[in-house]
Amino acid sequence: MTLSILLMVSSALFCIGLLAALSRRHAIFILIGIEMMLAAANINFIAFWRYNAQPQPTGVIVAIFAIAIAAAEAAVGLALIIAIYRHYRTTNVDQLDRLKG
Amino acid sequence: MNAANVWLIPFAPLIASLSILLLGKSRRAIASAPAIAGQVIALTMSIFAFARTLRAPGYREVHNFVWFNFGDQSMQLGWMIDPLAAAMLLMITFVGLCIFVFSIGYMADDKHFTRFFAYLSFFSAAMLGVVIANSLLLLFICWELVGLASYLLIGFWIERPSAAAAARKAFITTRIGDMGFFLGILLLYHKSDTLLFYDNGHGCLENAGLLLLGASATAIALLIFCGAVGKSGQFPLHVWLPDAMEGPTPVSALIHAATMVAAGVFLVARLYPIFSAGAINGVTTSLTIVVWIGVITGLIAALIAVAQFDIKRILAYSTVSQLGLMMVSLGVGGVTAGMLHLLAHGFFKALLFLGAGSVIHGAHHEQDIRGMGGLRGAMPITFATYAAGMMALSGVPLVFCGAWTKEEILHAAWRWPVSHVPFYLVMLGVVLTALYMTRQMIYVFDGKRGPAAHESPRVMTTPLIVLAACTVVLSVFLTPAWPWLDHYLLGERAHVDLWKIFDQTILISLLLVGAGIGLGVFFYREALRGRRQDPFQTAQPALFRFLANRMWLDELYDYTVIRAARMLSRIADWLDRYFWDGLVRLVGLLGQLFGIITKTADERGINSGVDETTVGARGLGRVVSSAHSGQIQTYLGAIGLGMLALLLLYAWLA
Amino acid sequence: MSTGFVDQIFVRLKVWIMHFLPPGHDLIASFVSALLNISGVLIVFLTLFAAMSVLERKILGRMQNRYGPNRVGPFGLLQPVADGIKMLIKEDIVPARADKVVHFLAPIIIAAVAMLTLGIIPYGRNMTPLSIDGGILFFFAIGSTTELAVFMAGWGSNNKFSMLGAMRAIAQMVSYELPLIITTLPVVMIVGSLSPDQIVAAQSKYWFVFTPWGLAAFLLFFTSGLVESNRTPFDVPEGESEIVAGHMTEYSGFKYATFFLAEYFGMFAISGLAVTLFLGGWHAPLSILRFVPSYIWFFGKLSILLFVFVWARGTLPRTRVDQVMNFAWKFMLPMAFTCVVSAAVWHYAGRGFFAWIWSLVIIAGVYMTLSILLDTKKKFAPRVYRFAE
Amino acid sequence: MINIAFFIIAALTLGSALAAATNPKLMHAALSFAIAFVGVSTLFFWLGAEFVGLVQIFVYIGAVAVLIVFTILLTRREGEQLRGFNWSGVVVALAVFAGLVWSILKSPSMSILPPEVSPLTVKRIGEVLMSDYVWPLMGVGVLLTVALLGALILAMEDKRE
Repeated sequence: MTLSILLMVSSALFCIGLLAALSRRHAIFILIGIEMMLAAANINFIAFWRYNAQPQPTGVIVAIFAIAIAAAEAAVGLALIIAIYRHYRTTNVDQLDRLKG
Repeated sequence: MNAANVWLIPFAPLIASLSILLLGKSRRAIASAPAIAGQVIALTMSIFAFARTLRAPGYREVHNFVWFNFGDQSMQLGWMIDPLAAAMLLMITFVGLCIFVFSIGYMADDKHFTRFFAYLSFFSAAMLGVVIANSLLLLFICWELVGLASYLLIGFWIERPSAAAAARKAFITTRIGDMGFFLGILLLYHKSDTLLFYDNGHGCLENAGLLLLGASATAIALLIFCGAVGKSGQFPLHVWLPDAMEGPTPVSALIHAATMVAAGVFLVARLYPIFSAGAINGVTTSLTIVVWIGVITGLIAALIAVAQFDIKRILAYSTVSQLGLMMVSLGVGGVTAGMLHLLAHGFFKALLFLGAGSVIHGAHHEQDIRGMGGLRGAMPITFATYAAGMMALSGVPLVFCGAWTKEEILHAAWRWPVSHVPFYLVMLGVVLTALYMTRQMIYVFDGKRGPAAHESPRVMTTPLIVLAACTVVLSVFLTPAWPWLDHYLLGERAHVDLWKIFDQTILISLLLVGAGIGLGVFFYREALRGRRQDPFQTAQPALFRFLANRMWLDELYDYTVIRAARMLSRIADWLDRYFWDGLVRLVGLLGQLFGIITKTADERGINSGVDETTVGARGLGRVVSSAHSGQIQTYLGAIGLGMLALLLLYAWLA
Repeated sequence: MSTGFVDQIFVRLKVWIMHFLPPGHDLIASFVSALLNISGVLIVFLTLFAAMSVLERKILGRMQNRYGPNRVGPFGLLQPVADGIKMLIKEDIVPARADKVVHFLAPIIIAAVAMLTLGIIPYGRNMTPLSIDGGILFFFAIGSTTELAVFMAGWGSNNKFSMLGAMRAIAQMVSYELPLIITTLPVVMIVGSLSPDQIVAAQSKYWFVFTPWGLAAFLLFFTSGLVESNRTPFDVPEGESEIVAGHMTEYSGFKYATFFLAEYFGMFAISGLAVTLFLGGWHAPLSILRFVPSYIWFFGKLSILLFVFVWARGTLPRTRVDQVMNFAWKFMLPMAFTCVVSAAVWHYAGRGFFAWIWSLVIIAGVYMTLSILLDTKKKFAPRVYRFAE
Repeated sequence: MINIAFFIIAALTLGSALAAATNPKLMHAALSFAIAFVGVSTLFFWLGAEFVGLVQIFVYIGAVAVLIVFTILLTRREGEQLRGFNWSGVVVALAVFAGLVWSILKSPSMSILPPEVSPLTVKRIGEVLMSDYVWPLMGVGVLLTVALLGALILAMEDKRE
């Protein structure tokens, strides 16, 4: 089982996340996509730690921090979505273009 | 109460003052309580401090600390207890307490009752700070706070223009002296690198420090003396003190009799080592000047006092005269004599002022002595206590403290090696003092019954009685037979020697006082039987007018100093208006000219170019902004593509 | 140990079965071992579930001054069999507008989760089915999945009552998960490990429930466990008089039985964890009593806790939703944090007599303060019930 | 055998992730997302990082997934057309995936096998977190607190209304 296969799985997960973030109209899917991309990154961290045989578990620690930060990000992001929904009565990102130049 | 804690003494009244201010205007009933409490606490602690100084003759304890650092130097402050400070503390707190109690009655109807007590406490705190200071800087800070308190209290009735003017006058006049004082401090610091008085041999009053001063000691002493002249109302800066009688009478008693004016004398006594640095036979240039200033002040003030009709004004000139006397004493080398007179004077002059206050209160705020008369019957307690104060001031021997101190001053003046002129002039002053006090007594209490008057309430008479008792009791410690207080200040042990009472000077003293009182009775008593006209005025109208108008010194200042100042300011104004303004206008014109040129250039040349640029920028912006769809997914896609590009670039480079 | 054989009889049985396997195939060996463990746990707890279901009804009956089930078999002991048959052959109704997949998955997930959490508990000496390093974390991580499953049940049913019940359940489970987890922290701190085996091993001298912080944490943990398993007096999510049966309203037949099973398994798991954390696991209370096999001790303690569950159900009335939530945030959470502090103090004061006193003082102090505040201060005090006007 | 497990896990993860990304039903997508994360945490288990796997389940299934379904409930609105799909995203995602795979295959150092290491205990993670990474840990603590408060304030009803 080589590292490259693991990395390919993680990049596939990353690209699925990207797909969710890019293609779906609903704002929550952007968040879900971002979570997926973060998880893909976490897989990479763990994989590099596992395949490197260092005494210091840096990859694991970074993954733990990344999960904590992702949780915070999800909480704030979902709160934002609720606030946006309350204000604009929609969660369709195509309609949320107040910043259009 | 050791030296490290001595700051608590001024702190108590300060806290009292702040708490009264916080109470607000409406809480009249309890406003005086914090002030009295603060004063009682300060008095108690002063007694402890005094007791501490009794441990050994010449006891001195200092506590110094660093206030702040600048560069590699530090500014140190400190406080101390020594006999001088302890005696002053006791006098100030005790007399202050009497005056505070008196004020409750005197100010009972005033609408700014709370403010008054806040100011009084503040003043008390500042004055106590002056006394305990072991650093010239701390002393100066408190000194200025005393000045501020005095300004506030003289101008207490701010609605009266005369009070406001008097307050201003007092403030500005003393400021002239303080300028000299401040310069003296700077010079002292420049020379000796320290402003601490005593610092284990490094202070500026100790031998090592004094050696550093060298020849500049005279200059420093004279500059600092300027401050003393201002604060203690010495000639030529005495003019503010009689005007300061515009304040409430307890203020006059506290500030202009007992304590604040004493600050100047205290300052000279405290810095005596600087004044006497390099003395030959006890004589230095600075001390000589002190003597002559004191003599002139004492004589002039005594003379003016004879021709005044305002009861408080007489007392004010008397104060100035007595301060002159103290200065003479300090100058001729009788430091302890001067200080003792200061302490004794604090008691009996406070007594006199409070008595005057009682009279004014009882006589419905009449201040002209011609309008009074025959108050002896109506106000027996006031009369008795006032008489005690009068005799103490005049120097009636044996049981009144003023006599002994005055005699010591005469002794000291006699021993002065330079000249005997001051001695004779002081003698003249003593006679005059007895004379004008007798005159006042006769006018106020004797003769025909004047307008209806009533005795003051208990809260006012009790302090009078206490102070009167003190003037008598104090004399026990001052007799030549057992000069305990004298030696306490000198730092020696006192011995009983009864024979010393019957020294020859007591005869002179008796003679002088007798002459003064006799002359007074002779002049006025007979003349007063029928009419309220001053016999002196009828006999010598021109001279009387000269004296009654305070030798026209105020007018002289008006014509010289103030006019000169006006002239200078007018010249400055003219210069400002025509010379400097012209220059400014010229510059302005040049600027306008330049503006016209640039405006033309702008409108013709640059503007059109800028316009073109903005049009271009706007067009560019329109093009670029179309890329901003406002849709987050577009941005995200762009980021994805950008990442891809970077990835490819990286892979290609690798 | 003289009683070693009886004590280790199940372990020996497993070893004996394993020795029939062909040697050299580690993977197969571990697979079979896992299978044996799982089947052991399932057999024991399914039996316990059956016994519990009938015993609960009988105990409740006694408490309510009646007999309880006594028709099927001797003393009604075959009642579970009858119930099982009834459930299996009942018609399985799925609402027409339900989200079929979600509706179907919800009971499966909820039961699977409950079973998984049973895996990490040490049932006796050397008798932990799944011995992993972060066992406690595993328990809570898997346990938190219950919320999602409950939500799926509520959502999938496409029914207002189901959704409301699910919302209530999630709200109270999320609220009580905090004290539940925080009260395990003192134990984890003192032992220095997340492994249940080591936690039990650390209690060989004394059980943690005999320390002040341990007692407080145990009571808080047990209360939170009561809420987590949605039992009376905290069965707000399935209150019959208000919202029919909460998230289980639209379930019938064997799916309903599965929910029931999950609830009981959850109860077993929480009680088992409480025994492990605070009541010394499989340790005997006195060293003289060591001759009794360890698993007997474990299941004895477990039975006592289960009885308390039933007892509470028979005694206490149902609380209101706002009361449940207020209790969680205003009392349980601060007390849970206090337990953590108290345990730390206990540790740094040397774990001796004075440590005991200090720990007690802290907990008693906070408890008194909270009680007074909650009782008197208007801001904290419970809502006063007013009659409808 | 182990490899087969890996492929099963990977297929499950990627499949449910794809379902999460493309399923038109919001709730089904969210639940698929949960399954995908269970898969990811299983992958962590498989890689020997048990602790991270448990934390992943704890945080994502216990908290984030519940939050997401709650948000879906709170922002549900009948008759809103949210099922559209943007095909340009697919193109971008595929291009990025191609680029990634190409660069992974191009790197020679990637095709290595894992070395034998002693298993990572929770105790070791705790020690490292409390010694070398104590400041980042505190930072994350503060971040979580701030995020909690921020989310609360954002989602709070406006008092004016």
